[in-house]
Amino acid sequence: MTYPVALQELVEEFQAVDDKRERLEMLFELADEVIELPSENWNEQTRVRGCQSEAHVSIVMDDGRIQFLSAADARMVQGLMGILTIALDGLTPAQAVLISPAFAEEMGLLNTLTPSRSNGFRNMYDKVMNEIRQSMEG
Amino acid sequence: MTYPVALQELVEEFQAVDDKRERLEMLFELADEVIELPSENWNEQTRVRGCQSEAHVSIVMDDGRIQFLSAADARMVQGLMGILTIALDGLTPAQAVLISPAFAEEMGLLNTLTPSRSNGFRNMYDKVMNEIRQSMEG
Amino acid sequence: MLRDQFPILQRKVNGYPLVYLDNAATTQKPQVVLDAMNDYYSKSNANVHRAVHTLAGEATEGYESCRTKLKQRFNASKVIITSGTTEAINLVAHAWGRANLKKGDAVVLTEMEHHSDIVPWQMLAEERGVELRYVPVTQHFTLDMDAFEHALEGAALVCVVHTSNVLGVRNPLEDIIRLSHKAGAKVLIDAAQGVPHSTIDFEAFGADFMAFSAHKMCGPTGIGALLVEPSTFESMQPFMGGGDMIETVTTEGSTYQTNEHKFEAGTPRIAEAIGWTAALEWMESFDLDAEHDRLIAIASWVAQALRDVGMQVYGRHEANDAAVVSFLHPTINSEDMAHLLDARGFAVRTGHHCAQPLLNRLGISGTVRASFYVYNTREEAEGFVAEIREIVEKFA
Amino acid sequence: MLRDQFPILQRKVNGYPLVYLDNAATTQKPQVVLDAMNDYYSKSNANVHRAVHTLAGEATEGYESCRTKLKQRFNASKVIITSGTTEAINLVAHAWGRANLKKGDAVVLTEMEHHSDIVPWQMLAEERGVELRYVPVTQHFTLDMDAFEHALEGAALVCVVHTSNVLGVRNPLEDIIRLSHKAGAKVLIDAAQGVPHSTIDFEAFGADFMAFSAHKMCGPTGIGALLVEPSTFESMQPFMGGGDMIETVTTEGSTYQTNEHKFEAGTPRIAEAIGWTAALEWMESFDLDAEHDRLIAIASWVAQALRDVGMQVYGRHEANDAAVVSFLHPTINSEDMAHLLDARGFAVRTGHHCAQPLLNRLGISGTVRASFYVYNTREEAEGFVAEIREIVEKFA
Ligand SMILES: Cc1ncc(COP(=O)(O)O)c(C=O)c1O
Ligand SMILES: Cc1ncc(COP(=O)(O)O)c(C=O)c1O
Repeated sequence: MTYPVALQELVEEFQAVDDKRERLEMLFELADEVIELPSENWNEQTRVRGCQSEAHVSIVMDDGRIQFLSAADARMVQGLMGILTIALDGLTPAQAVLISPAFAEEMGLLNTLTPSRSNGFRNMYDKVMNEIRQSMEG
Repeated sequence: MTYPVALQELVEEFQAVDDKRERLEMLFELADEVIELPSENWNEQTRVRGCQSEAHVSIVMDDGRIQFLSAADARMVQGLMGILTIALDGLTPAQAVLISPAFAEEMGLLNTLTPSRSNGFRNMYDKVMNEIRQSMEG
Repeated sequence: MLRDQFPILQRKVNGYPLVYLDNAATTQKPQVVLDAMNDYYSKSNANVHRAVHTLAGEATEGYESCRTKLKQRFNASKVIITSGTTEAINLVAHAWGRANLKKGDAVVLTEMEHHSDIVPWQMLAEERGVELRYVPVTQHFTLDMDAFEHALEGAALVCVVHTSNVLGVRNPLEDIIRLSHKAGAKVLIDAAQGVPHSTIDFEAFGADFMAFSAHKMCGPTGIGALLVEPSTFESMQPFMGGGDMIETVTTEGSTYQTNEHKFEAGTPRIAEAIGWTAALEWMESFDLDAEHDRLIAIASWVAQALRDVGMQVYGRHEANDAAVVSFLHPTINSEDMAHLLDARGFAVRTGHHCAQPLLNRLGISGTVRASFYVYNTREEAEGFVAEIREIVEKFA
Repeated sequence: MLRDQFPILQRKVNGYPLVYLDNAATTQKPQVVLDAMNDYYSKSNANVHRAVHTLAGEATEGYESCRTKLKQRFNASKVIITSGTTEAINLVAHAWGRANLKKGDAVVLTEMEHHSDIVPWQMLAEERGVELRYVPVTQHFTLDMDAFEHALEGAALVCVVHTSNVLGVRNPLEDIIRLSHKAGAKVLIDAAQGVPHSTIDFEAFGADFMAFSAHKMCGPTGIGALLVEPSTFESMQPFMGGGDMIETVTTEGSTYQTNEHKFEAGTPRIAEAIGWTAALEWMESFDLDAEHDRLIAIASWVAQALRDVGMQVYGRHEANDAAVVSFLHPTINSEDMAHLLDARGFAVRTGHHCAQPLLNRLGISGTVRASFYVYNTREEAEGFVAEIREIVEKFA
C-alpha cells in the first residue's frame, strides 16, 4: 500500500517507535497540524459519534482541493485529526478517496489506541470520506 | 450417638456397603417395611413438600405408641419411609423425639441420595417429628 | 479425538466412568472454553466500554467479539447478549411485547413450549389483557398444523420452540414462519435446543426473534443471546435500565443507546462472552451436520432398543430431530430408574423437563430423558441400553 | 502475600508492570476463584434443581452454597441471585415497584446515584406516573440531609447508594434508614461499592433491599445478589418468567415458587455462583477492616499529593469512605491523562462513571478516577503520584 508522501513518512516515523508514551507524544505534536474548526461552527452535522469527548470535523472545498477543518478537546484526538490533515489537506477528492484506512493499522496506531478510541478514529475517517464522496457527487 | 436397636443395625448394615447400586437395592427392599397409608387418606396435610414425586406420611397413635403410615410412588422413597418405619414404629413419642436425624448421614444415605432427594428426606423427617411433638402437646 | 477435549469426561461417578446423557439440560465444555475464560481472568480482566486503559480495551474487544462471532455464525445483524434463553424471551415480552401489544391482541404459543416460553407470556397476558392461544400436540408428537393455522387468525406474535427438549421433535419452522408472516404475525423461535444441533441462517430463516443459551452449546453458564430482525429491533423499548444502555442521563430523563447496548444494562457477562466465543469457534472445528446425523442415528437406535424392553418412548427421531430419548417403563418409577442408572455412572434427567403442558397432553407427569451430544459414543449408547435391560430384568 | 494470589498482577502493560487502579469498575480475581470455576467445569458441570444424577446434585449444592454463604456473610434471610447490581435494582422496580407503587407515589433518589439506580426508576415513573425526587449533593460531596428529610414526606421508597463510585463518599445510611422507616418508606441500598470495602449486617442495618455485584468483590462477572427483608419479600410479584421459578404450569395459568427461586427464572449462573462462593471465602482469609484502613490512608495521601500538583480532587476520603480518588487537571484533558498513564502501566478510568447527574451537579462532564483495592500497595500509589507529577510537568 502506498500513500501520499507526507502520510507515508508519518507511517514510517510511527513504525520506528515502540514505546506507547513516545507514540502518544508524537500524536500530541501532530495536534499542531490541525486547521481549527471554530467552535461556533460545531453542530450535530460536524460531531463525530462514538468519541468519548467532543470531536468535530468538516470538509471545505477550496478551488477543487480539500481543506480539512477539525477540533477536539482531547489532545490525542487532535493528534489523530492532525494525521488526517496531513493526509488529506490539499488533495483533490479523487486523490483522497484512494487512501485506505489501513494506514492507521500500519502506523501501529491501533496498538496505541484502545478499541473504543480506534473506533472513534474509524468513525472520524468514515465520516470525512463520506463527506468527500458526497462532494464529488454534488 | 446410639439409636433404637433396629435402627442401629440398619445404620451398620448400610455402612458396610460401598456400592451405590447395592445401597439402592437395600433401600428398595426396605420399602416392604412400609405400613401403607391408603391413597384415599392422602391430602395436603399428609403431603411431603420438596419431593419430586408424590409422598405422603401420617402418624397415628395406638395406645400411646406411634404407628407410622406412609406412601410414595418411587420405590426409593418408599425405602426411606421403610427406614423411618423401622426407626419409629411402636416407640412412644418421648422415645421418638430423641432420635437425631444424624442417622441418615451415618448410614451414608446422603451419599446415596442427591441433594434434592436428601432434602426431601429431611423434609419428611421434620414433618413426622413435628407431628409427633404435636401429639405430645395435644 | 473430540471427546478428549472435555476434561469432565475423564471423571468417574460412583466408581464407574461418567456417561453423560443429560445434554438437553446443559452440555459439557471443551478445554479451550475453560482456557479462554481463565486467560481472560488472568490477563485481561477489566470492565468494558468507555475505557481508556489497555485491559479495558482488551476486555471490550473480547466481549464484543462474541457479538461479532454470533452475527457471523447466525447471519444476524442485531444480536443482544442476555443471561440465557429465558432472559431473552422475557426481554421480548417486555421490550417488544409491552411496546407493541395491547388488550385483545393474540399471542400464539404451542403446548410443546418450555416454561420459559410460556410463563413470560402468561404474565404479559395477565397484565395487558393479551389473549394466549395454545396449539395442541398430536399423538404423533407433532404440532397440530391445522389448529396452528386456525390460531393464526389475527395473531400478533407466534412463539414456537425450534426443537422440543422433551421429544426431540424439530418443528416445521419454515412453514410456521411463512404462514405467520402471511397472517401478519411476528415469530419468536425458542432455539435453545435447535442451535446445538444445527447451524441456522437467521436472515434466511426469516424469523423476527430467536433466543438461545450458551450453556447448551458447549459455552459457559450465565450467557445467551437474542437475535432480532432489524426493523423489529427498531420497535423495541428498553427492558432493564442502568449503566451502558444510556446515552445521557439527567434528573429530567434519559436517552438511550440505539444499538444492542440499549438492551444490555449494567456490567455485562464479560468472561462468559469470551468463553462463548471460544465455544463457537470450537464448534467450527468439526462437521456439526455429520455429528448430528451420527447422533440421531444413535438416538433412534436407542429408542427402538428401549421399546424392545417394554418402554414407552415419546418422540419419533427423524433426521432433523434432536438426539433426545424420553421414555417411561410401565412399572419402574422414573426416579428409581434414574438413581439406578446413576449408580452405574449414567447421568439422565427425570421429571417434567419444564414442559408441564406438553406432559399434561401426553397424560404423564414426567419422563426419563437421555439426550446425546457430540462427545457421546455409540459404545456409551450400547452400555446405556445394556444397563437399562439389566435394570428392567431385575426390578420390573 | 495476598497480592501474589492474583495472577493478572504479574502482567506487563506497554512494557511496564500493571498497576491496576480501576477497582471501582471491577476488581481482579484471586487464583482460588479461577480454580473453583475450573474445577466445577471439569468435574461437576450439570444443570441444577430437580435432578437425580450425581453431577446435577453437586452442581445444585454448589449453586445453593453461594446463597448460603451470602446469607451468612450478610446476615440475611432472603437472598435472590441476579446477574448483578443492575439486574437486582431492576428486579426491585419490577417485582416490588410494579406490585406496590401506584400513580402519585413518590420514590426518593439522590443525585449521587449510579445510572443503574436511576434509569429503572425513571422507566417506572414514566410507566406508572410515580414521582421521582432527587436529593441534591452539597459542595462538600455529601447528601443534603435537610433536603433528604424534606423529600421523605409521603415517600414510598428511598433508593440510595451506599458509597459513591465517583467520590468514594459513604453515605450516612444509618440515619437514612432510620428516617425513611420513620416516614414509612422502604429503603433500597445500592451497595455495589459498599460490600467490597466492609462487611454489612443486613438485618442489623435494617434496609429493605440491598443490591451488589460479585465482580466488584473479587468474584466473577455475570452474577450479583439482592438481599430482601422477609416481610417485604412476601409483597413481591415475579419478575421474569420461566423454568425453575414455577411450581406448576398449565395452559390455564401458573403458580410460583414461594422462596427465592421465584425470582430466578431459567438456568442460573451456576459456575459464577461457585466462583463467587470461593471469592467470599477468600475474603474471610484476611482482615477486611484493616485493609480498608490501609487503603483509605493511601487514597487520602494520593488525594493530597494530587492537590499539591494542581489537581482538583472530588471527594473527602474520611475513615469510612472508599479508596476512590476522582480528579481533574485544569488544562490536561482527562483522556490524554489516562492514555499517558496507560503508557506506563497505570490503569485508571475516565468519563462520567455512569453518574451523569452527580457530575452535572459538580459542573463537570467527567473525571479521572483511581480506585484502590486490597492488592494495591503503597509503592504503587507512590509510583502513580510520581507518574502524574511527571505528566503534569511535561504536558501542562
Ligand atoms: C454504585 C454502583 N451502583 C451500581 C453499579 C452497577 O453494577 P453492575 O454494573 O455490576 O450491575 C455500579 C458499578 O458500576 C456502581 O458502582
Ligand atoms: C426448549 C428450551 N427453551 C428454553 C430453555 C431455557 O433455557 P435457559 O434455562 O438456559 O434460559 C430450555 C432449557 O432448559 C429449553 O430446553
